[in-house]
Amino acid sequence: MKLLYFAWVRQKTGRGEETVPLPAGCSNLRDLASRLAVRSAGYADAFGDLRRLRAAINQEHADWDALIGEDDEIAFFPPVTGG
Amino acid sequence: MKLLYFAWVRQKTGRGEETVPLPAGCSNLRDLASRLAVRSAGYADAFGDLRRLRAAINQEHADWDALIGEDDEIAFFPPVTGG
Amino acid sequence: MKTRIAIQCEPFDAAAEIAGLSDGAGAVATFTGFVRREGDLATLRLEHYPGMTEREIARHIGEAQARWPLLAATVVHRVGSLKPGEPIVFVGTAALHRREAFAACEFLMDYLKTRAPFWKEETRAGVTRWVDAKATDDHAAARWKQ
Amino acid sequence: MKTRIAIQCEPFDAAAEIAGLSDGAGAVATFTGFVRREGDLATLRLEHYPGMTEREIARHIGEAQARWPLLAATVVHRVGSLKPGEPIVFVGTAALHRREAFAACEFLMDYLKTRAPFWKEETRAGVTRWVDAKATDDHAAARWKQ
Repeated sequence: MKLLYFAWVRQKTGRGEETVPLPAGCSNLRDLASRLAVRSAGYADAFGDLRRLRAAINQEHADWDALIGEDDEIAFFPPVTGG
Repeated sequence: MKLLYFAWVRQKTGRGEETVPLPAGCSNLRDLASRLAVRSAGYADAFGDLRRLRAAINQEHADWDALIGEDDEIAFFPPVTGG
Repeated sequence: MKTRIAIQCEPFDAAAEIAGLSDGAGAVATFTGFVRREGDLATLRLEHYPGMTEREIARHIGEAQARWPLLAATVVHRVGSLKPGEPIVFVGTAALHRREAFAACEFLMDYLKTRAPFWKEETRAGVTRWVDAKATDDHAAARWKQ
Repeated sequence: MKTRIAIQCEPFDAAAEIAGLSDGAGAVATFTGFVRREGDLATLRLEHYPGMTEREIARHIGEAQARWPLLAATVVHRVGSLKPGEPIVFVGTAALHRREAFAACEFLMDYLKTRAPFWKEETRAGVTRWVDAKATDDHAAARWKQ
Protein backbone atom coordinates (compact mmCIF):
# COMPACT_ATOMS: atom_id res chain seq x y z
CA MET A 1 0.00 0.00 0.00
CA LYS A 2 1.06 3.57 -0.61
CA LEU A 3 1.33 5.86 2.39
CA LEU A 4 1.47 9.65 2.09
CA TYR A 5 2.33 12.15 4.84
CA PHE A 6 1.65 15.88 4.78
CA ALA A 7 2.60 18.97 6.80
CA TRP A 8 3.99 18.10 10.26
CA VAL A 9 3.23 14.40 9.76
CA ARG A 10 5.71 14.46 6.89
CA GLN A 11 8.25 16.30 9.02
CA LYS A 12 7.92 13.90 11.97
CA THR A 13 8.10 10.74 9.84
CA GLY A 14 10.91 12.25 7.82
CA ARG A 15 9.36 11.32 4.47
CA GLY A 16 6.52 12.35 2.15
CA GLU A 17 5.59 8.90 0.97
CA GLU A 18 6.49 5.27 1.18
CA THR A 19 5.21 1.94 -0.08
CA VAL A 20 4.72 -0.79 2.53
CA PRO A 21 2.91 -4.13 2.63
CA LEU A 22 -0.39 -4.10 4.53
CA PRO A 23 0.63 -5.29 8.03
CA ALA A 24 -0.92 -8.63 9.01
CA GLY A 25 -4.07 -8.32 11.14
CA CYS A 26 -4.44 -4.69 10.21
CA SER A 27 -7.97 -4.05 8.90
CA ASN A 28 -8.70 -0.37 9.47
CA LEU A 29 -6.98 3.01 9.67
CA ARG A 30 -6.73 2.90 13.47
CA ASP A 31 -4.86 -0.43 13.32
CA LEU A 32 -2.50 0.93 10.71
CA ALA A 33 -1.77 4.10 12.69
CA SER A 34 -0.97 2.07 15.82
CA ARG A 35 1.49 -0.10 13.84
CA LEU A 36 3.15 2.98 12.36
CA ALA A 37 3.40 4.60 15.82
CA VAL A 38 5.89 1.97 17.00
CA ARG A 39 8.30 2.30 14.09
CA SER A 40 10.46 5.11 15.52
CA ALA A 41 10.40 8.09 17.82
CA GLY A 42 9.39 10.29 14.89
CA TYR A 43 6.51 8.00 13.90
CA ALA A 44 5.46 7.77 17.54
CA ASP A 45 5.32 11.53 17.69
CA ALA A 46 3.26 11.69 14.47
CA PHE A 47 0.83 8.85 15.26
CA GLY A 48 0.72 8.96 19.07
CA ASP A 49 -2.47 11.04 19.32
CA LEU A 50 -5.07 10.35 16.65
CA ARG A 51 -7.22 13.29 17.81
CA ARG A 52 -4.67 15.62 16.23
CA LEU A 53 -4.54 13.63 13.02
CA ARG A 54 -6.75 13.11 9.96
CA ALA A 55 -6.61 10.51 7.21
CA ALA A 56 -7.80 9.84 3.69
CA ILE A 57 -8.21 6.60 1.74
CA ASN A 58 -7.79 6.89 -2.00
CA GLN A 59 -8.01 10.68 -1.78
CA GLU A 60 -11.23 10.76 0.25
CA HIS A 61 -11.54 11.77 3.90
CA ALA A 62 -12.00 8.68 6.07
CA ASP A 63 -12.77 7.84 9.71
CA TRP A 64 -10.34 5.81 11.82
CA ASP A 65 -12.71 2.84 11.57
CA ALA A 66 -12.58 2.82 7.76
CA LEU A 67 -11.37 -0.47 6.27
CA ILE A 68 -8.15 -0.55 4.28
CA GLY A 69 -6.66 -2.85 1.67
CA GLU A 70 -3.35 -3.64 -0.01
CA ASP A 71 -4.06 -1.47 -3.07
CA ASP A 72 -5.13 1.65 -1.20
CA GLU A 73 -3.42 5.04 -1.21
CA ILE A 74 -3.57 6.17 2.39
CA ALA A 75 -2.69 9.68 3.55
CA PHE A 76 -2.14 11.04 7.07
CA PHE A 77 -2.20 14.75 7.77
CA PRO A 78 -3.21 17.40 10.34
CA PRO A 79 -6.65 19.09 10.18
CA VAL A 80 -6.67 21.20 7.03
CA THR A 81 -6.05 24.96 7.11
CA GLY A 82 -6.55 26.19 3.54
CA GLY A 83 -8.62 29.02 2.14
CA MET B 1 -39.38 74.85 -5.24
CA LYS B 2 -37.37 72.70 -7.58
CA LEU B 3 -39.09 69.72 -9.16
CA LEU B 4 -37.21 66.84 -10.80
CA TYR B 5 -38.66 64.06 -12.94
CA PHE B 6 -36.97 60.78 -13.85
CA ALA B 7 -37.55 57.86 -16.22
CA TRP B 8 -41.14 57.70 -17.55
CA VAL B 9 -42.23 60.57 -15.28
CA ARG B 10 -39.78 62.76 -17.21
CA GLN B 11 -41.10 61.47 -20.52
CA LYS B 12 -44.75 62.03 -19.59
CA THR B 13 -44.20 65.55 -18.20
CA GLY B 14 -41.93 66.35 -21.11
CA ARG B 15 -39.21 67.83 -18.89
CA GLY B 16 -36.47 66.77 -16.49
CA GLU B 17 -36.83 69.66 -14.08
CA GLU B 18 -38.64 72.88 -13.43
CA THR B 19 -38.84 75.52 -10.72
CA VAL B 20 -42.34 76.43 -9.49
CA PRO B 21 -43.74 78.32 -6.50
CA LEU B 22 -45.20 76.10 -3.75
CA PRO B 23 -48.92 76.02 -4.62
CA ALA B 24 -51.14 77.68 -1.96
CA GLY B 25 -52.70 75.18 0.48
CA CYS B 26 -50.25 72.50 -0.55
CA SER B 27 -48.54 71.04 2.52
CA ASN B 28 -47.45 67.52 1.60
CA LEU B 29 -46.28 65.45 -1.36
CA ARG B 30 -49.78 64.06 -2.02
CA ASP B 31 -51.21 67.60 -2.30
CA LEU B 32 -48.44 68.59 -4.68
CA ALA B 33 -48.91 65.52 -6.88
CA SER B 34 -52.67 66.17 -7.16
CA ARG B 35 -51.99 69.80 -8.25
CA LEU B 36 -49.46 68.63 -10.82
CA ALA B 37 -51.88 66.00 -12.14
CA VAL B 38 -54.29 68.68 -13.49
CA ARG B 39 -51.71 70.65 -15.44
CA SER B 40 -51.93 68.69 -18.70
CA ALA B 41 -52.72 65.31 -20.16
CA GLY B 42 -49.06 64.34 -19.81
CA TYR B 43 -48.92 65.38 -16.13
CA ALA B 44 -52.25 63.62 -15.53
CA ASP B 45 -50.74 60.46 -16.97
CA ALA B 46 -47.64 60.81 -14.79
CA PHE B 47 -49.38 61.73 -11.53
CA GLY B 48 -52.75 59.99 -11.94
CA ASP B 49 -51.85 56.89 -9.94
CA LEU B 50 -49.56 57.46 -6.96
CA ARG B 51 -49.20 53.71 -6.38
CA ARG B 52 -46.98 53.55 -9.45
CA LEU B 53 -44.93 56.56 -8.35
CA ARG B 54 -42.23 57.30 -5.76
CA ALA B 55 -40.87 60.60 -4.48
CA ALA B 56 -37.89 62.10 -2.69
CA ILE B 57 -37.50 65.34 -0.76
CA ASN B 58 -34.02 66.82 -0.79
CA GLN B 59 -32.60 63.59 -2.18
CA GLU B 60 -34.16 61.32 0.45
CA HIS B 61 -36.99 58.87 -0.14
CA ALA B 62 -40.26 60.29 1.27
CA ASP B 63 -43.83 59.10 1.87
CA TRP B 64 -46.77 60.88 0.25
CA ASP B 65 -47.66 62.38 3.64
CA ALA B 66 -44.25 64.01 4.01
CA LEU B 67 -44.40 67.80 4.46
CA ILE B 68 -42.87 70.05 1.83
CA GLY B 69 -41.60 73.63 1.76
CA GLU B 70 -40.69 76.36 -0.71
CA ASP B 71 -36.94 75.59 -0.60
CA ASP B 72 -37.20 71.84 -1.15
CA GLU B 73 -35.86 69.86 -4.07
CA ILE B 74 -38.60 67.37 -4.86
CA ALA B 75 -38.21 64.45 -7.22
CA PHE B 76 -40.82 62.13 -8.72
CA PHE B 77 -39.89 58.80 -10.27
CA PRO B 78 -40.99 55.20 -10.78
CA PRO B 79 -39.88 52.45 -8.35
CA VAL B 80 -36.14 52.04 -8.81
CA THR B 81 -34.65 49.25 -10.93
CA GLY B 82 -30.89 49.54 -10.53
CA GLY B 83 -28.28 46.97 -9.64
CA MET C 1 -13.23 52.79 6.82
CA LYS C 2 -12.26 53.19 3.18
CA THR C 3 -15.29 53.92 0.97
CA ARG C 4 -15.45 54.28 -2.78
CA ILE C 5 -18.61 55.17 -4.72
CA ALA C 6 -18.50 55.68 -8.47
CA ILE C 7 -21.33 56.26 -10.93
CA GLN C 8 -19.86 56.04 -14.40
CA CYS C 9 -20.47 55.16 -18.05
CA GLU C 10 -17.14 53.35 -18.40
CA PRO C 11 -16.51 49.68 -17.60
CA PHE C 12 -14.73 48.92 -14.32
CA ASP C 13 -11.72 46.75 -13.52
CA ALA C 14 -12.84 44.21 -10.90
CA ALA C 15 -9.24 43.13 -10.18
CA ALA C 16 -8.21 46.71 -9.41
CA GLU C 17 -11.31 47.18 -7.25
CA ILE C 18 -10.52 44.01 -5.27
CA ALA C 19 -6.88 45.04 -4.85
CA GLY C 20 -8.03 48.46 -3.61
CA LEU C 21 -10.35 46.85 -1.07
CA SER C 22 -7.88 44.31 0.24
CA ASP C 23 -5.31 46.41 2.05
CA GLY C 24 -4.58 44.35 5.16
CA ALA C 25 -7.95 42.60 4.95
CA GLY C 26 -8.22 38.84 5.11
CA ALA C 27 -11.52 38.69 3.23
CA VAL C 28 -12.97 40.46 0.20
CA ALA C 29 -16.44 39.52 -1.05
CA THR C 30 -17.73 40.95 -4.32
CA PHE C 31 -20.77 40.92 -6.49
CA THR C 32 -20.75 41.77 -10.18
CA GLY C 33 -24.04 42.15 -12.01
CA PHE C 34 -24.21 41.73 -15.78
CA VAL C 35 -26.81 42.68 -18.37
CA ARG C 36 -28.45 39.32 -19.09
CA ARG C 37 -28.11 37.78 -22.50
CA GLU C 38 -31.77 37.29 -23.33
CA GLY C 39 -33.20 36.41 -26.69
CA ASP C 40 -34.21 39.76 -28.10
CA LEU C 41 -32.68 42.23 -25.62
CA ALA C 42 -30.65 44.68 -27.72
CA THR C 43 -29.76 47.50 -25.33
CA LEU C 44 -30.20 48.49 -21.71
CA ARG C 45 -30.03 52.18 -20.83
CA LEU C 46 -29.60 53.35 -17.26
CA GLU C 47 -30.60 56.71 -15.88
CA HIS C 48 -30.04 57.91 -12.31
CA TYR C 49 -30.60 60.84 -9.96
CA PRO C 50 -27.19 62.48 -9.61
CA GLY C 51 -26.55 63.55 -6.03
CA MET C 52 -29.24 61.38 -4.47
CA THR C 53 -27.62 58.22 -5.85
CA GLU C 54 -24.31 58.87 -4.15
CA ARG C 55 -26.04 59.94 -0.90
CA GLU C 56 -28.21 56.83 -0.78
CA ILE C 57 -25.28 54.53 -1.45
CA ALA C 58 -23.13 56.29 1.16
CA ARG C 59 -25.97 55.99 3.67
CA HIS C 60 -26.29 52.25 3.07
CA ILE C 61 -22.55 51.73 3.33
CA GLY C 62 -22.82 53.51 6.68
CA GLU C 63 -25.61 51.13 7.72
CA ALA C 64 -23.55 48.13 6.66
CA GLN C 65 -20.62 49.47 8.64
CA ALA C 66 -22.82 49.80 11.73
CA ARG C 67 -23.87 46.15 11.41
CA TRP C 68 -20.55 44.51 10.53
CA PRO C 69 -16.90 45.38 11.23
CA LEU C 70 -16.01 46.38 7.68
CA LEU C 71 -12.60 47.61 6.60
CA ALA C 72 -13.64 48.90 3.17
CA ALA C 73 -16.59 49.04 0.81
CA THR C 74 -16.80 49.88 -2.89
CA VAL C 75 -19.85 50.43 -5.07
CA VAL C 76 -19.44 51.07 -8.79
CA HIS C 77 -22.60 51.44 -10.85
CA ARG C 78 -22.66 52.09 -14.57
CA VAL C 79 -25.18 54.34 -16.31
CA GLY C 80 -25.86 55.06 -19.98
CA SER C 81 -26.22 52.45 -22.72
CA LEU C 82 -25.13 48.88 -22.12
CA LYS C 83 -25.21 45.74 -24.24
CA PRO C 84 -26.15 42.21 -23.09
CA GLY C 85 -23.23 40.55 -21.31
CA GLU C 86 -21.71 43.84 -20.14
CA PRO C 87 -21.00 44.37 -16.43
CA ILE C 88 -23.38 46.85 -14.87
CA VAL C 89 -22.68 46.93 -11.13
CA PHE C 90 -19.84 46.01 -8.77
CA VAL C 91 -20.13 45.82 -4.99
CA GLY C 92 -17.13 44.83 -2.90
CA THR C 93 -16.63 44.61 0.84
CA ALA C 94 -13.53 43.90 2.91
CA ALA C 95 -13.42 42.56 6.47
CA LEU C 96 -11.12 40.48 8.64
CA HIS C 97 -13.44 37.48 8.30
CA ARG C 98 -15.38 36.17 5.34
CA ARG C 99 -18.75 35.93 7.13
CA GLU C 100 -18.95 39.71 7.61
CA ALA C 101 -17.67 40.47 4.11
CA PHE C 102 -20.32 38.22 2.50
CA ALA C 103 -23.18 39.54 4.64
CA ALA C 104 -22.32 43.19 4.02
CA CYS C 105 -21.91 42.62 0.28
CA GLU C 106 -25.32 40.96 0.00
CA PHE C 107 -26.90 43.66 2.17
CA LEU C 108 -25.51 46.43 -0.05
CA MET C 109 -26.73 44.69 -3.22
CA ASP C 110 -30.24 44.25 -1.80
CA TYR C 111 -30.44 47.93 -0.87
CA LEU C 112 -28.94 49.05 -4.15
CA LYS C 113 -31.72 47.18 -5.95
CA THR C 114 -34.53 48.74 -3.93
CA ARG C 115 -33.37 52.17 -2.75
CA ALA C 116 -30.73 53.60 -5.06
CA PRO C 117 -32.34 55.85 -7.69
CA PHE C 118 -31.47 54.06 -10.92
CA TRP C 119 -33.91 53.25 -13.70
CA LYS C 120 -33.46 50.79 -16.53
CA GLU C 121 -34.93 51.15 -19.98
CA GLU C 122 -34.63 48.22 -22.36
CA THR C 123 -34.87 47.97 -26.11
CA ARG C 124 -36.12 44.71 -27.61
CA ALA C 125 -36.83 44.27 -31.31
CA GLY C 126 -36.88 48.03 -31.80
CA VAL C 127 -39.33 48.64 -28.91
CA THR C 128 -38.08 50.64 -25.93
CA ARG C 129 -39.76 50.36 -22.51
CA TRP C 130 -38.95 51.04 -18.87
CA VAL C 131 -38.22 48.00 -16.75
CA ASP C 132 -40.66 47.38 -13.88
CA ALA C 133 -39.40 46.97 -10.33
CA LYS C 134 -39.43 43.42 -8.97
CA ALA C 135 -41.28 42.43 -5.79
CA THR C 136 -38.53 39.86 -5.10
CA ASP C 137 -36.06 42.72 -4.69
CA ASP C 138 -38.28 44.35 -2.07
CA HIS C 139 -38.50 41.06 -0.20
CA ALA C 140 -34.74 40.64 -0.35
CA ALA C 141 -34.18 44.07 1.18
CA ALA C 142 -36.94 43.60 3.78
CA ARG C 143 -35.25 40.59 5.36
CA TRP C 144 -32.47 42.82 6.73
CA LYS C 145 -35.06 44.64 8.87
CA GLN C 146 -36.04 41.52 10.81
CA MET D 1 -22.07 23.91 -15.84
CA LYS D 2 -18.68 25.49 -16.46
CA THR D 3 -16.17 24.52 -13.76
CA ARG D 4 -12.61 25.70 -13.30
CA ILE D 5 -10.26 24.44 -10.58
CA ALA D 6 -6.67 25.62 -10.42
CA ILE D 7 -3.99 24.96 -7.81
CA GLN D 8 -1.05 27.19 -8.63
CA CYS D 9 1.89 29.15 -7.26
CA GLU D 10 1.22 32.17 -9.49
CA PRO D 11 -1.11 35.06 -8.61
CA PHE D 12 -4.52 35.08 -10.32
CA ASP D 13 -6.37 37.78 -12.23
CA ALA D 14 -9.73 38.26 -10.51
CA ALA D 15 -11.09 40.36 -13.38
CA ALA D 16 -10.34 37.61 -15.90
CA GLU D 17 -11.87 35.01 -13.56
CA ILE D 18 -15.06 37.09 -13.20
CA ALA D 19 -15.27 37.64 -16.96
CA GLY D 20 -14.85 33.89 -17.49
CA LEU D 21 -17.66 33.17 -15.04
CA SER D 22 -20.10 35.71 -16.40
CA ASP D 23 -21.00 34.36 -19.79
CA GLY D 24 -24.75 35.04 -19.98
CA ALA D 25 -25.07 35.12 -16.20
CA GLY D 26 -26.78 37.96 -14.41
CA ALA D 27 -24.92 37.47 -11.15
CA VAL D 28 -21.34 36.66 -10.20
CA ALA D 29 -20.35 36.47 -6.52
CA THR D 30 -16.71 36.11 -5.55
CA PHE D 31 -14.55 35.73 -2.52
CA THR D 32 -10.86 36.58 -2.43
CA GLY D 33 -8.82 35.65 0.61
CA PHE D 34 -5.57 37.45 1.39
CA VAL D 35 -2.67 36.65 3.67
CA ARG D 36 -3.31 38.95 6.64
CA ARG D 37 -0.92 41.74 7.38
CA GLU D 38 -0.12 40.92 10.98
CA GLY D 39 2.64 42.41 13.07
CA ASP D 40 5.40 39.88 12.74
CA LEU D 41 4.11 37.51 10.05
CA ALA D 42 6.88 37.27 7.46
CA THR D 43 5.88 34.39 5.17
CA LEU D 44 3.06 31.90 4.73
CA ARG D 45 3.84 28.66 2.95
CA LEU D 46 1.08 26.40 1.63
CA GLU D 47 1.32 22.70 0.98
CA HIS D 48 -1.44 20.50 -0.47
CA TYR D 49 -2.29 16.93 -1.47
CA PRO D 50 -2.15 16.93 -5.28
CA GLY D 51 -4.96 14.89 -6.71
CA MET D 52 -7.12 14.83 -3.60
CA THR D 53 -7.31 18.63 -3.57
CA GLU D 54 -8.80 18.81 -7.05
CA ARG D 55 -11.15 15.89 -6.33
CA GLU D 56 -12.43 17.42 -3.07
CA ILE D 57 -13.01 20.79 -4.70
CA ALA D 58 -14.77 19.20 -7.69
CA ARG D 59 -16.96 17.21 -5.31
CA HIS D 60 -17.98 20.34 -3.41
CA ILE D 61 -18.69 22.23 -6.59
CA GLY D 62 -20.95 19.30 -7.49
CA GLU D 63 -22.69 19.60 -4.12
CA ALA D 64 -23.16 23.34 -4.61
CA GLN D 65 -24.59 22.69 -8.06
CA ALA D 66 -27.07 20.18 -6.58
CA ARG D 67 -28.26 22.83 -4.09
CA TRP D 68 -28.40 25.92 -6.29
CA PRO D 69 -28.93 26.47 -10.04
CA LEU D 70 -25.36 27.50 -10.82
CA LEU D 71 -24.10 28.41 -14.27
CA ALA D 72 -20.39 28.35 -13.44
CA ALA D 73 -17.98 27.96 -10.55
CA THR D 74 -14.28 28.71 -10.25
CA VAL D 75 -11.86 27.89 -7.45
CA VAL D 76 -8.26 29.07 -7.63
CA HIS D 77 -6.01 28.28 -4.68
CA ARG D 78 -2.39 29.27 -4.44
CA VAL D 79 0.31 27.12 -2.88
CA GLY D 80 3.98 27.76 -2.12
CA SER D 81 5.38 30.82 -0.37
CA LEU D 82 3.23 33.92 0.04
CA LYS D 83 3.82 37.30 1.66
CA PRO D 84 1.35 39.25 3.84
CA GLY D 85 -1.15 41.11 1.68
CA GLU D 86 -0.93 38.63 -1.20
CA PRO D 87 -4.11 36.97 -2.52
CA ILE D 88 -4.28 33.31 -1.59
CA VAL D 89 -7.68 32.01 -2.70
CA PHE D 90 -10.39 32.97 -5.18
CA VAL D 91 -13.87 31.45 -5.31
CA GLY D 92 -16.38 32.66 -7.87
CA THR D 93 -19.91 31.50 -8.69
CA ALA D 94 -22.29 32.54 -11.44
CA ALA D 95 -26.06 32.21 -11.43
CA LEU D 96 -29.05 33.95 -12.92
CA HIS D 97 -29.86 35.53 -9.55
CA ARG D 98 -27.62 36.98 -6.89
CA ARG D 99 -29.08 35.02 -3.95
CA GLU D 100 -27.91 31.69 -5.40
CA ALA D 101 -24.53 33.06 -6.43
CA PHE D 102 -23.84 34.41 -2.92
CA ALA D 103 -25.02 31.25 -1.14
CA ALA D 104 -22.97 28.93 -3.35
CA CYS D 105 -19.85 31.11 -3.02
CA GLU D 106 -20.07 31.10 0.78
CA PHE D 107 -20.78 27.36 0.82
CA LEU D 108 -17.69 26.64 -1.30
CA MET D 109 -15.49 28.82 0.90
CA ASP D 110 -16.72 27.12 4.08
CA TYR D 111 -15.98 23.68 2.64
CA LEU D 112 -12.64 24.77 1.22
CA LYS D 113 -11.60 25.83 4.72
CA THR D 114 -12.58 22.56 6.37
CA ARG D 115 -12.28 19.80 3.76
CA ALA D 116 -9.77 20.71 1.05
CA PRO D 117 -6.33 19.29 1.90
CA PHE D 118 -4.23 22.43 2.25
CA TRP D 119 -1.89 23.19 5.15
CA LYS D 120 -0.41 26.53 6.10
CA GLU D 121 2.97 27.04 7.69
CA GLU D 122 3.83 30.51 8.91
CA THR D 123 7.13 32.15 9.69
CA ARG D 124 7.20 34.87 12.36
CA ALA D 125 10.39 36.44 13.65
CA GLY D 126 12.43 33.61 12.19
CA VAL D 127 10.27 30.89 13.78
CA THR D 128 8.36 28.56 11.47
CA ARG D 129 5.28 26.66 12.68
CA TRP D 130 2.21 24.93 11.24
CA VAL D 131 -1.05 26.85 11.57
CA ASP D 132 -3.74 25.13 13.67
CA ALA D 133 -7.22 24.55 12.25
CA LYS D 134 -9.93 26.83 13.61
CA ALA D 135 -13.09 25.54 15.28
CA THR D 136 -15.01 28.49 13.77
CA ASP D 137 -14.34 27.07 10.32
CA ASP D 138 -15.86 23.73 11.33
CA HIS D 139 -18.92 25.54 12.66
CA ALA D 140 -19.24 27.53 9.45
CA ALA D 141 -19.20 24.37 7.35
CA ALA D 142 -21.54 22.51 9.73
CA ARG D 143 -24.37 25.01 9.26
CA TRP D 144 -24.87 23.83 5.65
CA LYS D 145 -25.85 20.40 6.99
CA GLN D 146 -28.86 21.70 8.91
